[in-house]
Amino acid sequence: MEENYRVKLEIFEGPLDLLLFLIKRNELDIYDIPISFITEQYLVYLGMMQVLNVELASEFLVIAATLLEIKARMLIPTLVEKEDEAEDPRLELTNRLLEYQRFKNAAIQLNSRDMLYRDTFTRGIHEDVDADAAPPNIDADVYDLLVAFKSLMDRARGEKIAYMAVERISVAQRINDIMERIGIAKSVAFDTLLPRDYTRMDIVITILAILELLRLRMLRCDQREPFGPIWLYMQE
Amino acid sequence: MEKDRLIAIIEALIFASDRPLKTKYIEQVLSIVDLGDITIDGLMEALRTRYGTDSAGIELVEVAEGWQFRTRPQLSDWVKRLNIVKPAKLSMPAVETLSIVAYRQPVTHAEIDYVRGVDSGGVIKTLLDRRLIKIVGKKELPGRPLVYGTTQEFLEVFGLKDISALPSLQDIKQIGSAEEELERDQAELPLAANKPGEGPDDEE
Amino acid sequence: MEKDRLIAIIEALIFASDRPLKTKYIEQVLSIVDLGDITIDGLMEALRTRYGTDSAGIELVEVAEGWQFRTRPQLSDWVKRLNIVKPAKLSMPAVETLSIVAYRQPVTHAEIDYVRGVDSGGVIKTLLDRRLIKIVGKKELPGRPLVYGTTQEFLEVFGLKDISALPSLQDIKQIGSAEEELERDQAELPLAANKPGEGPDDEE
Repeated sequence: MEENYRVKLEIFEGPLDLLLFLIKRNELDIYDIPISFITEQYLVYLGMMQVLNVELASEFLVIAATLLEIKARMLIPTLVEKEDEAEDPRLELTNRLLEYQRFKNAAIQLNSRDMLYRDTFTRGIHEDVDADAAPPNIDADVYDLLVAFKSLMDRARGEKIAYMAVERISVAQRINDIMERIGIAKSVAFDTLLPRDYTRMDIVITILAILELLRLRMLRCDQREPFGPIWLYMQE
Repeated sequence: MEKDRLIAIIEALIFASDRPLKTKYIEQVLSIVDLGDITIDGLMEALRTRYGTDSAGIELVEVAEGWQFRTRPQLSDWVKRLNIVKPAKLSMPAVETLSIVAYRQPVTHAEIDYVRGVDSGGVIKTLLDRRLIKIVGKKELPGRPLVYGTTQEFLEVFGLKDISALPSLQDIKQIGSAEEELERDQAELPLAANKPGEGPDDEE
Repeated sequence: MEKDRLIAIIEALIFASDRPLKTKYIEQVLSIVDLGDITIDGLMEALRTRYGTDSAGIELVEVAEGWQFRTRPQLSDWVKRLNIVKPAKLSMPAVETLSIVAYRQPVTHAEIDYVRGVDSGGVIKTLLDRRLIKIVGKKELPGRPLVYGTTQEFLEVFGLKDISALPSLQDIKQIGSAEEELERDQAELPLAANKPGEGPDDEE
């Protein structure tokens, strides 16, 4: 078994790609996946990648967890005798695999078309024709604008960006906003306090405002788990 | 005006244009001419036939709702020997992502990730940079995520007349599986795409 | 190899070449072929004859540096008409200026100059003429400078429901990995991804 893998070792584009491969390789029916078997095969592959020090995307582990969960659910006997209504725990995974396979095939089909600059070429020399009439129309899209603006901002780093952002909002104003929000909701998560298109300056000002409110004992805050949301409460 | 001269004009117009030339612009240029009972469609057909012979090195193709001259794909190896520097090939993840955008547009980053099972941020960036996809708006969802669609350039690169010229996903399911087997170079494998009850040998 | 096929190859080579193609390059490309008693000169002559008829819209010319296809000079008036009917690309300064107005409106002339690092008077005038931007008032600053904003026309041209539908800088950061964004110090961004000299066309 492992000998086979050694020969065929491929880098898969993702966990779904790997699963599809395992299903085909083992001649399995995608509509009736033997979940224990496939889970085992999947984990063997991950293990091998680990041995080879190949770094796998975190999504591979997510699907591993999903497989184990499905496996567990299939082992638990249905307590309620409603077999007809009970959903097959594999259903979502099967649908995802079918969907992925469909697009994978679509991609192969797309790739097999005569591609410009790969299989076919347009005229190489640009013909200059005098343009004396004013062009009545425009060829650009929103992305052109966004990209142009971003490169301008990149060029105008540091000072200039701060200068433009500062005038958007002040700490005092932020304090008022926050107190108003908490006054209504009693508690809010920190990240919901940021405006929709927040900048680094917005984060700084929001944090300054919160620190000020904490110092004045108008708020208290906690975080229930590492990296979890930070909650702010009105101080009773 | 004589038909031959009209065809020559259209040939020159398409040739001078750097991007595929839409029929409506040909019509507008010729709008000062009394065509009589000649139709633009008829002229296009005549021109296409002229370039349709095997001995031509150039062909007239209809892409992105317009007309363009291109080298015949059969001659690509010869043209490549000229070493004209052009955009590199697309990677398989890129083509995969592109096909999801093409068939599902308008589609969000998260939807693409879900279908592919991996984060597609880098690939989306590449496709945007190569102008094969573009931002077409925002979705009315929390966070107002951006939605993507394919571009004019996409149609040009893949030689599609318009987006509806893509084969339907259902058709692909049958054709694609066989090709995939070839690509993977594992002819001994059965096709998982087969539905239960379908024979394993009907696609070889 | 058959003569017809050789002619087709040469036709494709000249067509795809990004500069007039020297005979010696044609010879190089064909050096892997056994030509027998066929000469390159003979092939060139045959190709030139094919394009030499009056009913062709294109001609093959030998300029100092090599071979090149051109539209027939007699048809130039028709080709020029294309410029009148087809949409043009916005220049890079125009796209830049428009993006500043769109994202920072209301904005003064001085602020635009400050961000771009050059005087933008001419571009602002062009954008005003094209009705993509307009004067929206005066700023409470010494000299009460005019401030600019985008127009209804702007929204229509760019297919935006309202100004809030513009993608934000934050949006662009979702795309691609964070590190990639930080690394990108050079300002050459994808706008340049288009081939130089690429002609006008529109995307509907």
